Amino acid sequence: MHALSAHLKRKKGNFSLDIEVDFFRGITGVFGPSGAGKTTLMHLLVGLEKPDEGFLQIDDILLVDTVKNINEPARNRKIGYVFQEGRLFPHMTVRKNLLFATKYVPKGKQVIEFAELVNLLELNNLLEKRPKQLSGGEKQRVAIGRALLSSPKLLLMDEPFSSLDVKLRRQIIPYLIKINRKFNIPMLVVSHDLPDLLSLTRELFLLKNGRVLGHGNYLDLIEQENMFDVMRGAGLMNVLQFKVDAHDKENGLSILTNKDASQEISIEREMVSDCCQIGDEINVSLRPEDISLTLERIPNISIRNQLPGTIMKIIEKDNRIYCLVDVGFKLLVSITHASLLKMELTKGKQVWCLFKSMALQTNI
Amino acid sequence: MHALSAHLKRKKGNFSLDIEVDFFRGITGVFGPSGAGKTTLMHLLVGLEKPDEGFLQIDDILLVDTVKNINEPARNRKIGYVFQEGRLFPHMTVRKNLLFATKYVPKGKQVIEFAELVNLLELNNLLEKRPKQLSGGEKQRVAIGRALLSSPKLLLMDEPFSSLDVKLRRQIIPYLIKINRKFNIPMLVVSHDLPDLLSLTRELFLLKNGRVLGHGNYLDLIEQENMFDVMRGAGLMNVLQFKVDAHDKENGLSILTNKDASQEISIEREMVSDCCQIGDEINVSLRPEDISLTLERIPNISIRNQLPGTIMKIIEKDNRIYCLVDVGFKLLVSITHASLLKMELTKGKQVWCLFKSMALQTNI
Amino acid sequence: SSGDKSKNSISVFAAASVTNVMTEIAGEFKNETGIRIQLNFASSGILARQIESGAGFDYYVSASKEWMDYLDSMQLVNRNSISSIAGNRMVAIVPIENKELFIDSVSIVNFPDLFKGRISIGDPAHVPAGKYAQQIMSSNSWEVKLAKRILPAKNVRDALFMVEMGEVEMGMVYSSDAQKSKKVRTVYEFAVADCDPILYYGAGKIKSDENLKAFLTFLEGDKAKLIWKRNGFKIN
Amino acid sequence: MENWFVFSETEMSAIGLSFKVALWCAILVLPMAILTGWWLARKSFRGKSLIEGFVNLPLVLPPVATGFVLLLLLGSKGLIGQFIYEWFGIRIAFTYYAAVIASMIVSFPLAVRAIRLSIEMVDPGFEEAAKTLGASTFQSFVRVTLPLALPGIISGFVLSFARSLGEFGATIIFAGNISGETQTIPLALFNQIQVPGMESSAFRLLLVAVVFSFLAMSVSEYLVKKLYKRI
Amino acid sequence: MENWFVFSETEMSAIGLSFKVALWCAILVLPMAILTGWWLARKSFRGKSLIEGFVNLPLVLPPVATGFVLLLLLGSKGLIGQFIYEWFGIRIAFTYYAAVIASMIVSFPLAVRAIRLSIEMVDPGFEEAAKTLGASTFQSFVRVTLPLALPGIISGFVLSFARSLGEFGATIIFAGNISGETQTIPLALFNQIQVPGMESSAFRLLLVAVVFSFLAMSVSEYLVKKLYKRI
Ligand SMILES: Nc1ncnc2c1ncn2[C@@H]1O[C@H](COP(=O)(O)OP(=O)(O)OP(=O)(O)O)[C@@H](O)[C@H]1O
Ligand SMILES: Nc1ncnc2c1ncn2[C@@H]1O[C@H](COP(=O)(O)OP(=O)(O)OP(=O)(O)O)[C@@H](O)[C@H]1O
Ligand code: MOO
Ligand SMILES: [Mg+2]
Ligand SMILES: [Mg+2]
Repeated sequence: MHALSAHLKRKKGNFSLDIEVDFFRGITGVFGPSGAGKTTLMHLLVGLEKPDEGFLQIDDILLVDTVKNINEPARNRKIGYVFQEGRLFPHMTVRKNLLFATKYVPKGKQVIEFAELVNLLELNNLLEKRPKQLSGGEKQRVAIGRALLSSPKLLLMDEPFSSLDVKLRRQIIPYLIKINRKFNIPMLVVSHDLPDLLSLTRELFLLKNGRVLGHGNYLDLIEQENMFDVMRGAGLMNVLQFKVDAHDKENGLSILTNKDASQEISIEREMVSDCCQIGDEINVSLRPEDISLTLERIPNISIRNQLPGTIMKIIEKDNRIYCLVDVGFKLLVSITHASLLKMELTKGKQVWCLFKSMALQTNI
Repeated sequence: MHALSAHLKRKKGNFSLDIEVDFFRGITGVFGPSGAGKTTLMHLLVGLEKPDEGFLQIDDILLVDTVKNINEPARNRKIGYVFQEGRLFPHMTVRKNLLFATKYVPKGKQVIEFAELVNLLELNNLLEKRPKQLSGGEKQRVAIGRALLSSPKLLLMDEPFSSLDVKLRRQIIPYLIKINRKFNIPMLVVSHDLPDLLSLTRELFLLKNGRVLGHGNYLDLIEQENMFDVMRGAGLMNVLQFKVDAHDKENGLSILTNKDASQEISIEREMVSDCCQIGDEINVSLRPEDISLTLERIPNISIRNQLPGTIMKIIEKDNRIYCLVDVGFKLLVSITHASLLKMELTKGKQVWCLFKSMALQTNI
Repeated sequence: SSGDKSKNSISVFAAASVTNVMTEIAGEFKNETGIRIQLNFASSGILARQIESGAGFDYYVSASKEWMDYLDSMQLVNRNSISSIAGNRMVAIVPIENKELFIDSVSIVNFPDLFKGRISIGDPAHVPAGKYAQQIMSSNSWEVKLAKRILPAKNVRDALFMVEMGEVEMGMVYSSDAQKSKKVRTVYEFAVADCDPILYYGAGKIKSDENLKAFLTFLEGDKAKLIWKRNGFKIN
Repeated sequence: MENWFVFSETEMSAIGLSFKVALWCAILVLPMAILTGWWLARKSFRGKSLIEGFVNLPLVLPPVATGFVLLLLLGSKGLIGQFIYEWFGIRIAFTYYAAVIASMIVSFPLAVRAIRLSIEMVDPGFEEAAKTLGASTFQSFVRVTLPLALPGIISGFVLSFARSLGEFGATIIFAGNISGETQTIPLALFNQIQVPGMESSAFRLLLVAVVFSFLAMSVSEYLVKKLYKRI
Repeated sequence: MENWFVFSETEMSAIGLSFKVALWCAILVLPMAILTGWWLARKSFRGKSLIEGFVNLPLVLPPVATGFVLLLLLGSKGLIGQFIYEWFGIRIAFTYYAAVIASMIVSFPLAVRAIRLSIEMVDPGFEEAAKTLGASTFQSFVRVTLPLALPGIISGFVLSFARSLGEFGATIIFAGNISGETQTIPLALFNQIQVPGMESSAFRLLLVAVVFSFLAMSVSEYLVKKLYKRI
């Protein structure tokens, strides 16, 4: 079932947006350069702007249709929205800001618990403060919390992590994934930070100049030249799905196995601590720069993961080479032109992909 | 000469700041978790808040002294400030916002040219727009530009890159470094993104709970346990200074040499394109996760940089191991506990540090 | 309104210039009969228009014949009850600081030359006292000389106030008012013949009742007349 | 009037009445002014400046004229008043209620303007945020815009109160100058001024009005400060 | 008065005078009101509510009382007026200038309140930003706060203008009711109301006042809209 499908047109000054979308129930990352129209799209979805033309349907309910003259007001759309600029109510304490929406949630329909949320977002000491007394990052956390407590059917977040330090980011991202899974709330997350996005989801929606550049699985997207270009600057990333197979406590490692491949891959345990138990499915991300290619297996090296595979595609961009290697699943590897020449790499060649377990990032 | 020295105390609710600082003329990165007091410190320096106690001296001019009852108003301090929340004037076009301060700069003292700045920040198409019509990232760029055009003696920036995509970040960071060098304007840059900060500078100022945790060169700081902890979560980074020795156009590489070591290191050329000519000094950053250790040189691998060195220190944190290796300069390498055991690494052992030229990031 | 609300009271609408008299009369009347008088003071014109708009009243005291006739023409007052209840005289006054000027029946002929500056009178357009003042001027042929020097006030009281304040050198007001003020000095009392008779008119409402009759009786009595006299009015 | 500080019965009743009229006027004007202010601030429609002009009429008209218009409308022979009298047997003119109504009409444009201004200056972004959280237009207005516009609301209240204290022209025409019922401070003052030699009494009444004014300002200043500090 | 739409000379002069007085009043009040409004909005000091009360005095006092106070101060024997008269030989009371002054005094608190309110609602963060860019307190006020408070400034201007159009009490006392010199529309209206049979003339003048009011509102509405759209 489509969580959301829409075709929206909107002109603002010399900027025009014309977008057709279908979002599924998971988390979709909305990505695009500054001024691409990401915030405008969010405003159209949430009902703060009206499209000049088009329709919007969420959970098969028609919310907007310019032909039929339907335009459901924002408050009935049940879409949680974290504004890029926060917009906390300045006259209310943090507690009241957080609880603002709970009045409008029918009894028993409140999906997220206040206490749990406050703990997770580390807001305990801030509850009686007013927005003016908060730091930038504190404000952002409150804004995320406020949207979550409105028990939305769909959650939109515009750059929700921009003022959060890495520690908090790492803490909130798995939580969002959990909320998405547990309550089946689809999410759209706007970010200019591709690695952040990819640690949330592999489903990407690419925008540029008000047009859809691409939409779909990250790995499928990067195979297309024009999208590859857009994403490259933002930091490409391999995102892989694994199952936790065993914990090697002595060495501090978790043994993960990939669903598709039968390869055993060791992954550092520290990152996964509480969240993953044996049998859990987890997402792991890995930068193309962190993978090395060799022609044979290398002993005596601190690189513990060494996977044999076949080069499927060689993409040449400026002086940088990207190899798509099939090691049971697809891996994007970036190497220099010099290495390409020296190792005489060609499509179809057998290679080993080496990466440190350290380089793997888990996002649940 | 100290660009800035201060001892400032300030209490706000249950938060208290007590900081003693001496900043030199370069760029200093201000780093600390959300709510550490970074914005508060900036406000005290720029004159938007008054310290309860203390003094502030810039370029040997006493601006604040609570004992002598001196408190120079903000406008006389000639400190450019990029607010965390932008604070663009809503009733003025982008052009007028940018030019706001130029009236207060004496003729001939304008150090940065309007046209050049507009080009660099990609503001050409936005000049006649009003802040309300800008996207988040566009606003941030205008705020940076506005502060720069006030020809400040000191520039403070609070999270200036938080809404900028990577492409723009990469573009602005070298420009800031250039401005710092060319006009000798000291800068304090607040960020929760350690890699971003490190690509600007190696001089760090660490804040936590309103207290100074550390101040100095990044590599010196990470040798101290408590600071290592703070920074680890944010992404550790090696930052190295090199001289451009030659360009290998065929392979798309630049050959760089380190000042201290006599090692030849190849670095990808693409990144350095216009900005670096033979003989230029450049900063290069490298993540500890991107370096592998072996016991011998490895042929036939896409890793082109292989440097022999000695393990100087082994830092164990949770299940992660950090080795400080002297390869002529110091390199921080992170490996798993399993590798440590398998390769029997100890302090003093001879190892090879391997890293892909791809993994090197240049920041001018 | 008030008239029919509480049985034992009557409502009297009275021109502002008789404020003192009517207040004292109301007090005495209450002592004597136990009937309370609700007083409504404003300019005669405003009171007439209020009555015209349906205001409930029992007795109306007007400073001008015109407004009484106006109400009578609309049959809002009992024609038989219309009577002049008191008279007044016009006087010339100067600020108390002016100790030099004395006017007698001879020098009054050159009245306009006896003082410099302006003369305040009620606005002849609508203030009765102003109209009388103008009549006195024209019957003595001072009009031309004084035309540019007149400062019309919105009522007699204000005309007096201007003299008190020294804003004008001369004023023409009722003798009843002049007598009360400690800041002015009366320099001349104009002849009765110089203007229309200066009279206050009173009339009851159309439907008379016991209370109103009692009040009418009291008005004609000696006590009421004494009060008028004490306040500087003339009773014939 | 031997003792300067002992008020006569008439004076006392005028003071009490003035206070009561002013308070009621401010209390009754407030909700209407908030509604109108919000409407003018947030909606844009054809003929808006017509409505604006209409609301501001009592400001432009001399109060005496306003009083006459009220009398023509609400007097017991007036356009509307005659029906009220016929159907309910209620006379409005020349009563305490008339004094309150006259004050209300005259204060209304002042209150609307203050409130409208402050609502206009509240960032509509907050209302938008409230709506995405499920609040209706009315709820987001009450929970978000209104508290943020509080200085203007208080200002509107104080303006109505103060203007009512000083109201003379419309009241004397529409409510009459009836001691104990409609004779507020300004009307009592008028009576005293009519009689030479009553200056001291007039001054005392003036003083009371002034003290009232200062009190109202102090209280509102204090309220705004206290409520504002929290924002 | 055969033709309903031909104004008599007196009426014409009253209309022209009213407009002139109101315009001058608004123009002269504005800068003072801006200064006072800014002072009250941005500074906090001891006795602020005393100043507030003082500024608002003309609002609370019946205009007639205000007129008397003006006369006591600026009359040619007044506290201040006597010196003006002695030194410059100028009499203020009962002149065109007195009409303007009376209007100004009465409008002042209204203008101050509107302007102060809008200045209070401008985020001081913008002024701070201007200061870090080198602007003085005055410069940042003029270049940043003032334009952002524009709706309030326009409101203040319109309020002064409108209030002046309706001003009666203070004017008739302090400026007198001198046809062609100080007889504005409300004063002319008052005269006509006092005379039986002048209703039609009174109505026509009322109509002119109403038209003025609507015009003022339309123009200010238009200005605010146009200037606001750009923010
Ligand atoms: N009211 C407006 N009038 C004219 N142009 C506008 C208006 N609002 C936005 N724009 C333009 O529309 C474009 C898209 O804006 P939008 O805020 O959707 O960008 P964004 O993708 O969210 O960018 P960012 O990542 O920088 O926040 C921008 O170039 C902006 O300048
Ligand atoms: N007016 C105030 N009253 C009470 N506490 C305040 C006030 N202003 C700030 N604080 C607190 O002071 C602390 C430091 O705030 P500051 O804005 O300096 O943090 P920061 O380091 O800039 O954080 P961030 O990275 O999230 O912007 C925060 O915990 C904040 O809650
Ligand atoms: O008694 Mo009058 O009608 O005010 O002159
Ligand atoms: Mg945006
Ligand atoms: Mg901050």
